[in-house]
Amino acid sequence: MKKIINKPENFVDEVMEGIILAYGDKVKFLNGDKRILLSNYPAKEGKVGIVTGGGSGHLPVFLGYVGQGMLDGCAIGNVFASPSSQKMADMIRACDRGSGVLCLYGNYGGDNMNFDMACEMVEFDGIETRTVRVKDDVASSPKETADKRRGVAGMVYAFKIAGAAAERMMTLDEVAAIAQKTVDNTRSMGVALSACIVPEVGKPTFSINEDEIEIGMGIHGEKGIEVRKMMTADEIAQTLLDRILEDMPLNSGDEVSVMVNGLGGTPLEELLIVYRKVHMMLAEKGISVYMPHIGEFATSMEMAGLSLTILKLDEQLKELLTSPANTPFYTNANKIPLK
Amino acid sequence: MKKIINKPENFVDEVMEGIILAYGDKVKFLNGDKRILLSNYPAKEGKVGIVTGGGSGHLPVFLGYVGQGMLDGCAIGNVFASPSSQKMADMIRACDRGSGVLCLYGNYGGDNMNFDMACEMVEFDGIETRTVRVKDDVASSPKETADKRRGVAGMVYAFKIAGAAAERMMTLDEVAAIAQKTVDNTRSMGVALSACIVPEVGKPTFSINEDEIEIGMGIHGEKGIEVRKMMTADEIAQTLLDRILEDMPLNSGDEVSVMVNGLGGTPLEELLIVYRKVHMMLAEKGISVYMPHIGEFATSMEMAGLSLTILKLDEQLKELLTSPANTPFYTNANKIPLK
Amino acid sequence: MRACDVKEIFSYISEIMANNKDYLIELDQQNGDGDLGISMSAGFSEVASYLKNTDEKDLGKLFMSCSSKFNEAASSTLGTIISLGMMGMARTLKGKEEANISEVVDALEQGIQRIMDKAKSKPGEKTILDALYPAVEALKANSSRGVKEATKAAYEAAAAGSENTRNMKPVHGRAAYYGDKSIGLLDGGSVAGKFIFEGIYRYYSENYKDDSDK
Amino acid sequence: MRACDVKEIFSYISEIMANNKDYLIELDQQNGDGDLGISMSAGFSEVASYLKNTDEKDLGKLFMSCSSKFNEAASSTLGTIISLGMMGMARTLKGKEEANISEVVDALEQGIQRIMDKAKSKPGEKTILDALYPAVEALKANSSRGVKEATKAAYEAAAAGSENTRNMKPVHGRAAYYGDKSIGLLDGGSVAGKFIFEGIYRYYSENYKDDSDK
Ligand SMILES: Nc1ncnc2c1ncn2[C@@H]1O[C@H](COP(=O)(O)OP(=O)(O)O)[C@@H](O)[C@H]1O
Ligand SMILES: Nc1ncnc2c1ncn2[C@@H]1O[C@H](COP(=O)(O)OP(=O)(O)O)[C@@H](O)[C@H]1O
Ligand SMILES: [Mg+2]
Ligand SMILES: [Mg+2]
Ligand SMILES: [Mg+2]
Ligand SMILES: [Mg+2]
Repeated sequence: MKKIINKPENFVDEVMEGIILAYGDKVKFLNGDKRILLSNYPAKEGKVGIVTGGGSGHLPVFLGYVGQGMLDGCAIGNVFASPSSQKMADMIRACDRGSGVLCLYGNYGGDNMNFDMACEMVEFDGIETRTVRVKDDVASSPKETADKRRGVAGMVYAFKIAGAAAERMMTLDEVAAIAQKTVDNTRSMGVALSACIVPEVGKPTFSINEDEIEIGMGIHGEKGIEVRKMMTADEIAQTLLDRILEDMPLNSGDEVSVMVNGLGGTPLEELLIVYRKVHMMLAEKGISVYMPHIGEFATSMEMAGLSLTILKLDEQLKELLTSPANTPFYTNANKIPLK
Repeated sequence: MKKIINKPENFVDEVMEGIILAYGDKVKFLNGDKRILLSNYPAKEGKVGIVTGGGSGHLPVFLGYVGQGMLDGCAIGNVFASPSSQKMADMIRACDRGSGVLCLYGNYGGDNMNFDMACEMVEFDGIETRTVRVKDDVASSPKETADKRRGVAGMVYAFKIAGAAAERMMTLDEVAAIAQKTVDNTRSMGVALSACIVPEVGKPTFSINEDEIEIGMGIHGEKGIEVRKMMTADEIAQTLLDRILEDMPLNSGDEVSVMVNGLGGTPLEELLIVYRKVHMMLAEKGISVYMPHIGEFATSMEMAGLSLTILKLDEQLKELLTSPANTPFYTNANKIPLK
Repeated sequence: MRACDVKEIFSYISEIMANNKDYLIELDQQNGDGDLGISMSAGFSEVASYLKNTDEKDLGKLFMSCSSKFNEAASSTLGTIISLGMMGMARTLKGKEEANISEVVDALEQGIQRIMDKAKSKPGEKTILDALYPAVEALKANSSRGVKEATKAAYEAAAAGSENTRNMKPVHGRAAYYGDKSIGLLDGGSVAGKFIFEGIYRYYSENYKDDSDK
Repeated sequence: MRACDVKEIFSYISEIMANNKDYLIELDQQNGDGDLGISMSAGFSEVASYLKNTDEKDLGKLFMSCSSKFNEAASSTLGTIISLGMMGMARTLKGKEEANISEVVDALEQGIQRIMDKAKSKPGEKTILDALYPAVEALKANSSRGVKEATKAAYEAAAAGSENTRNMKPVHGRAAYYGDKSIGLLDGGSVAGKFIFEGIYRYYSENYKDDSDK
């Protein structure tokens, strides 16, 4: 195992300490608890709270989106494991400003059950909650059982757009409805070239042959659903886009945002080469791209590979995507179109 | 070779096409030349131009810093190879607004000779130029021959600060002097855990044993100056910082900016763990950190490893570091301290 | 069963989980993320050490605390499921300082029911339930034969049930992606379920001389 | 030497560089980045194909164009150095449609001088100069023996000079980092220099029957 870490069991805590040392003006722990991160940015009174949670090892997902115009709080667990319901409940309480809290997170067994318990706990205290689960990973279940799909990089769009809705002082139900619309309009598909190593496990979850790639790998380093011979960047772009468009057909004249997300080990150059092909294929179909996101937004530590996310836009989503957001790990300040 | 690319010989061109498809509102080619990128942001009349150049394969270095408040133009060559002097000359001409152009780039043989030729060519046309070479890589030469040192991630600070000086309408000599001061106050040191593969070469430049790391590797995937047994994150942080402070002593009360830069294959989590230790060691010495930069700023494609850069600040440098800059690949919008 | 039995039982289970940490990791890596061994050993060791230091006598309150300790330490999918099961048991045992075997069976049935409700699953879906469910059934069917025999039967049923998951198609979690491809593979969660009943059985067989109904 | 000789010579050199692309990559990888083989084969093939399609007779203008073509195609450190050398030659050959051997020697000396000025280097520093410099000296010393013999001597001197770099400590570029550690290693640039004179020699030896002073 070749990782720049200290004791594997301190991995998550030390990452969190690093974050507070670097960005302690912008984010903070809840009562010193290193697994609950809250925004330190000024927030409007009565604004709906938005929280998320999930396992560690996916930076900037999830806690990287805690800040202004996105999330109010995030509870994190060990690497690839859900945080506890108790921590989630504490976080929800801390993020309620009297207008309720939206729990917006990826559709995973552990997270679902824990957030459900947490919501039960805080509703006891009279805090209203809504739940929207992100289910953008097309590979994770067929269309007929789309409800079982997991959440991957597409959740960043949901965070961004729901965050902007809350910032505009929409109600809890309105914010939840917009988050749900975003989720409904988002599809992702990924490929992995190499696996990743959970620090406490110390060896890769699976190994991929030198001449093969895994289509639809899991964001926790789980094996892909399909092993294919290594392809060119253009073929990868085509394979991913085809699967997405099969699931969510688009028409000429549609406008989308495109995210080409590196999983951790893949260079930016390669993401741009894939973006190039995706853009050209969409353009051929008369589909235009607004505010592309190319970079690392949801990773699996050192895994090599990338995911493609398509968000179908309407005027409302577009406007909310454009409105300002700033966190220590994300900003759209340099993504907003010139002129 | 496991890379998400098409034909290796098209690597650079396709990356550049991807950039223009994604960010064509913010940057543009000079007369369709895919090796010369210019800013498309509005710029003040008579502003001093700042240009750079160098090999491909280091994104966001170099061209990622072309935009507002940083660079006006960048000429790039093949992977890890200098662009030609002709392209540099064309770029310099395009970036001159009558007040002259600063050539600000890393101290490498090919780049030096080509930029020198380019400056000779444009001076023929009456364009004034100044040259500042970035030499922050402590590992690349001993202190006695510090003039031979190469430029690595520290150049991002030079781009940022010189860019802000130009934005404030300082003269060419003033901008060059500030760039030089930044370079003089910057030191970097890196470690590599794995090598990288030049697409057209198809195999790694060197191999590192599973239990070893290379201290002071080259940004082109050159072997390090010293092979060491794998260390913990804290030991790595200490090794790098010690070497930097030996070269540029700091005193209690000093203020610095710290960059922990991933080389391409290393997860953000690990960068934060290293930042944590660096911050703590500096704090122990009474040195405070302003606007840390943690992420990927200068890479060597898929190389695993990181570099540490320390920029010693004074009031002027601090102010210029803080003033706004936006490019498709960089912004300090979310780095500026709250309150 | 009294608080002191619960303490011992969990220390047996915790030891087994720790010894099988790598094995559980491997099983989970077959088509999951490999964290199963980590969360099981962390969760049970946390609960075991909590139990060592508590004077709580009320079995309901004891299991409620175990549930939340377990969830704190191991909030992975399976960790949460086990914690839900403990919560179900806690409700049934509330107010009791001692429970006879049929009351324990009752509590376990409630625990399993709570898992099925919250995790939206049932036996036959290649999960831990395929070990837990037959084990509790066997415990019930053999309860008249005394605690040693009954827990032995439960453990054997759990082991057989776990082995049976090889023939099943996964429905939940990441494993479900692989569908038919995972036929033949053992479900890691069911093995953890088997280990739970192994701990219970070993505690009673090593510490109870006569087959009294404790 | 006339334009038609130059054309042929570069096609010989280009072929040698292409055949040794991998070898040059390997040499550069010893303590550089490995691009040497790529830039040498790209640069010379570009120049060779430019020369095939030009009618330029003026040797000065010809070398000037070669210099900028080479720099466009191969602007790495060594590429730029070779392009600087060509530029130096161009200045000396300007206005001539034919150059005799001593004029060629003159031009080569100017080329080397220009490299030394701009790259701030001299023989003995483990670079291409350690092949080029002795080669030109040998060419000069043997110029009275006719072009075949003279270019043979030059090639042999280049080869010996390149071999000699094994004993030298690098001063320039990335290689300088390694200092004494690189003693024993051959400098890739000097091998490229040897190949240049190998191309020149082979052209004359294969195409010139008599040892006339061309
Ligand atoms: N809905 C469910 N009901 C019961 N058991 C489940 C369910 N989903 C998963 N499991 C069990 O949990 C195990 C996986 O647990 P764990 O490794 O913690 O999951 P993950 O790492 O995916 O969060 C499976 O082997 C299975 O036995
Ligand atoms: N200052 C110099 N003067 C002469 N030759 C040099 C100089 N620096 C480097 N070289 C030659 O260039 C070769 C390296 O060229 P190249 O691979 O293009 O460099 P890089 O990849 O570092 O840009 C060396 O082997 C050496 O022969
Ligand atoms: Mg997990
Ligand atoms: Mg090079
Ligand atoms: Mg698991
Ligand atoms: Mg080289």
